[in-house]
Amino acid sequence: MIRKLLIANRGEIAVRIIRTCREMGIRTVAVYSTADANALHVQMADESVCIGGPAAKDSYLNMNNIIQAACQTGCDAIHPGFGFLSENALFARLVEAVGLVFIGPKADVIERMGNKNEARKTMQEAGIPVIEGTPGIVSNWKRGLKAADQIGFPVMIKAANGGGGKGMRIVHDHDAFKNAFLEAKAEAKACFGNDDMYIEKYIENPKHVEIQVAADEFGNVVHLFERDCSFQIRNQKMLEEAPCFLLDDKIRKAMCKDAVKACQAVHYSSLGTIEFLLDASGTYYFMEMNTRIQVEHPVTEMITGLDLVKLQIRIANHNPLGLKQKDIVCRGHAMECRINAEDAKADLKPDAGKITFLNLPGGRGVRVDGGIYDGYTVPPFYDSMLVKVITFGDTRLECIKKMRQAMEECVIDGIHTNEEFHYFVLHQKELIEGVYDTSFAQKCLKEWMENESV
Amino acid sequence: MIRKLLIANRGEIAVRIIRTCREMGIRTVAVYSTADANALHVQMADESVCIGGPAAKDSYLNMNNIIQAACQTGCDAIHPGFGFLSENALFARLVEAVGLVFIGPKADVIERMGNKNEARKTMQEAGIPVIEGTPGIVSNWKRGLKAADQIGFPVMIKAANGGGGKGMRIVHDHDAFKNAFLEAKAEAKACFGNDDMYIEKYIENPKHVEIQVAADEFGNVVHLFERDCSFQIRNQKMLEEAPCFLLDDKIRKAMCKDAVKACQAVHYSSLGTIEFLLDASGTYYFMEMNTRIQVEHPVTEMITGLDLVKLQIRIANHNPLGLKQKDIVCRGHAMECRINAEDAKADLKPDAGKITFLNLPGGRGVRVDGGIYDGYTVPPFYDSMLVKVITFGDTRLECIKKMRQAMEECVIDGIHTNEEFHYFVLHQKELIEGVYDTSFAQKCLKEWMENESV
Amino acid sequence: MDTNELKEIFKIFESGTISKMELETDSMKIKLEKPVTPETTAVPADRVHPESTPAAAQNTIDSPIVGVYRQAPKPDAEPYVRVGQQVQEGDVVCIIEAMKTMNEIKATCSGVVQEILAKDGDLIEYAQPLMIIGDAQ
Amino acid sequence: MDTNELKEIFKIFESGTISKMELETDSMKIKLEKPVTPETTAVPADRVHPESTPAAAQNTIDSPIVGVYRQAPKPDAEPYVRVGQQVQEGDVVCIIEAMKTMNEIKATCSGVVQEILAKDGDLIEYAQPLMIIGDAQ
Repeated sequence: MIRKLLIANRGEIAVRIIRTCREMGIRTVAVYSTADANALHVQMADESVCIGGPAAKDSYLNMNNIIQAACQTGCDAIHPGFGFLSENALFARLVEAVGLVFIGPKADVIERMGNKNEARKTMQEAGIPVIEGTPGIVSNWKRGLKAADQIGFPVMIKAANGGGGKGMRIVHDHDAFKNAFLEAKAEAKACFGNDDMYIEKYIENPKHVEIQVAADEFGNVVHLFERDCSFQIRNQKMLEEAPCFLLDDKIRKAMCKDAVKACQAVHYSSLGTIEFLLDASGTYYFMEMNTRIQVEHPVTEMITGLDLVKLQIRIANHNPLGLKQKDIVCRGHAMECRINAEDAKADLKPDAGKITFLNLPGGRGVRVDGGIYDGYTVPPFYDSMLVKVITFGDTRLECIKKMRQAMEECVIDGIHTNEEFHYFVLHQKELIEGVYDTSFAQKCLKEWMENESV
Repeated sequence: MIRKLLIANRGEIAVRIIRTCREMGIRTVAVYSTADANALHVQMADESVCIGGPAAKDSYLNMNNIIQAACQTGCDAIHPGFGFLSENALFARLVEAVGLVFIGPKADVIERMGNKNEARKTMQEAGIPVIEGTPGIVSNWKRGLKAADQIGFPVMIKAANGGGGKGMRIVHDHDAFKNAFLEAKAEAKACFGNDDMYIEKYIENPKHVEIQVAADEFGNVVHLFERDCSFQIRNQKMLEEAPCFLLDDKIRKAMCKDAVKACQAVHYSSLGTIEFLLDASGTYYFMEMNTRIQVEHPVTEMITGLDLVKLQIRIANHNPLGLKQKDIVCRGHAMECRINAEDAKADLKPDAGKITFLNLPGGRGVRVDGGIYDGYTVPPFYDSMLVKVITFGDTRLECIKKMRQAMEECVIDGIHTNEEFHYFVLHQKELIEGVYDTSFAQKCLKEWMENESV
Repeated sequence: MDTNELKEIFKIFESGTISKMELETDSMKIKLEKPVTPETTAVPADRVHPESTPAAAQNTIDSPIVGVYRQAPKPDAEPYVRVGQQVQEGDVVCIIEAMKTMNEIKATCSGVVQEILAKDGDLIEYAQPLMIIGDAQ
Repeated sequence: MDTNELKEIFKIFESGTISKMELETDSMKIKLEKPVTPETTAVPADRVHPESTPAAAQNTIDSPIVGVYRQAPKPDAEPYVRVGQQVQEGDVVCIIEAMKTMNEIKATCSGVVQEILAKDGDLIEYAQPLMIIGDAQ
């Protein structure tokens, strides 16, 4: 029975978790770096412990200090949120080793899904469509090139342990392969300490569609429908929606079924996401599995009426799901805009500083998940996400209109944000029609910057 | 077709209406008094017109200036909100006379339901249970006393054109009748310029349960279930919920059916509310009909998923309801706390002044409908309501827990509010059990003030 | 408080020849003084004149209602007043048409019409200045 | 109050030619004046001294990790340090137990232990001051 929980995270997601814990009667312990002494999550938690200096590696990535704080404050469990240690198998193991509950799947599964090549192999074996590619690690550029020729260009060179766009190269022809391979390998070595590489067919301008899943320790697995996360700039999502508007119902059903199958294949028991790439012809491919709660989980909460953090905690607490697939109904449409401390006019350069005036949107169908307050100083050390604004409507158009209104109401003075850019995006034809793919956001930003500079 | 609408109101409800208009593509004109030049509704509307000095009679009750502003700015319609001119039949008539749409029912119905004795008679004729009382006006105290003896004490002496607790007296025995009658009559004369009086049986400590209804011009009438508005101090509601937790389903059905019958009896065509008193034995009585949108409408929006302001505008725009009774489903539980600029420690004495710091609650299942912002100066001339916090949960307990959390998050510095009192109320046994009646709030406030003064 | 605002105020104060200033707003109250050196006071009198005089002797006639500005009793008639004209308190200076009623607006002070701020047919808000009345010449 | 704001105000005041200022806001009331004569620079050196000395001569030893405070190497052993004791930079002054590891905390400066701020068994946060070290006597 979880009675007290430490949140090994900060900002908006820490606040989000505290809110659900309050409702469940679970006491909360916040941790914070010296740069975060005035952060909202510290003020909202029942207790708080300073765990290190401003740099993430000294605080939010400092496993020893975090686990020590949990033990000392009498916690039963640790919620890792997203980012930081949320998909770190070693951390999950350490948490379990000291007798605490890790709110997430088993460490072995985190590890297995964390290795992209391993995950791909597992899914292929389970009968989930994966992108055509090398069956394993490619030891050198010559073998890589041979494989690429077989697969057919364009191809993607990928680091097996990569992430965040590092150690990756898209190659369009035979001649460019060698250099790209060597560069990516060097980058992988530098970033991840491991330069295992593999090669995949490159899917041009797909939609990024992901299926939310939930599975318990008793073999019950359900899907919670899909999210369209195609609005990305440099692999960072900025606007998400659920369901995916134009998705053919037959494809949706197949994807959901495959997502459930994927969970069963790895004996998954937590909340998770199966990410797929969907090409223009309606063919989809497994991309990766996320074993954490995701930033964009609220859009799924809005269309299903479920509290995903509550569900995640309950599963970790060894409870059965208590939900059957037929109980989960998709109603209406939800959209999320991430308001980031980023100067959209300067190509989304992260900003920091004091918020001198704050007005957050409100009203019917508007949800605000934030980690800031008026007068708060945004530190320069962490992720730039300040607030998530989520709107819900019976129809997608209603949902978009509500979001426009919400963006108009939203005022964050003192620092640059991407809020005006969102407002622009919400008026673009491709967005309104729902046909945008992963190439859209970058194009949109370029156009907006040009307009703004006039 | 309504394309541009003037909102003859201020504060939270003006903001609420603007938000729905935006979504509907209707342009908005705000009106404001000189004391409200910096108010939120003025900043959010597409246009705004100053209509008078700070006193309500010079501005928000100034029919000529309001209608003139609507005509000059090219509006098609006027939304009166609640309070002010919302139930003024003359205003409704004037609006229609200049060729604008009044967002509300026909003026005749407003007038008929505004006279309490007339409304009572109408409902009695329609077969709706009314409180036993004199069939018409009682011309003098002797006739009144005779009637009171027949009805049986305690009785309530009421002014036919009364409201807000004025011109009313509860009388517990024969001997006290004469003085009470004369006092109430004099008060009615002074307050309403009309001293028509009637007498009713007094229902002790009832629950105040009201049914939300909607009817169009084509004879379609639906109910949107009930609200429990029993939490009142000096006839002012402060916390409302939907549905009424302990209401027997048979009684609920009967009340809803009677509410629909009431609408049909007066050929109603707008949004409205039928207020009932429900005594401890489960017997209910028609009290009055409200012909406007009500402060507490969001709790009904939460449990039905409908936008009541949108519905109200559509009906006024001569659209059919587009809703059948069987389409309207009650899901979950919703609660509203009105955050007022009132010093709860000083028996809810209204306060005014500058808001020096503001933090409004957020997260899943929390809706905030406000009319303020950080740094806003609350003027002393109007209603003290600043913000409505609405929470929604699958169960009533979840809803209460969310509201507690929301009250903890809510910070309004610089002026006194009733927010801490709400937090106290949300932890009281009677509230949690849902058994509270109209006597509870006052008792609760007394207890809280005693606790706080220690 | 907003120190940028303060900087702005300082700049304004320093740029001028004024030696003392007291300012009170919703959020602050400020008193500023410059060191009293002979040069500061030696401002030619005529430089001060054009700036300060109008403010002191200037009044506006404000609309008591919402409506439409009418400069004359009828569409083709002569306007009630023109710039440069002398008016007496109580003189009709224009009409505000509201609810199909012609409301005569009377001068709230006597003086010379310096500027007419509204145009025929304008929507007039409550308390909106209609014209500026200056000292008699 | 926010001393940064104060610093800002000082900077603004000092940078200009204004000699006197009174400012009142919601949160503060301040009066500033500049000396009218050359003495501005003649601040006696010793007046600055007494204010800054204690701060300069007093240090704290702060915890570099999260854990449990142990005053001694073993439960019944003598504490590493007591109030009044002289310590040298690098001396072990206590232990912070973390993840079942005993981490010796070393003095980050030399001086006399003026106060021990933690008790045996306390949860110690990162950067929490453990003891105050004063000047040698």
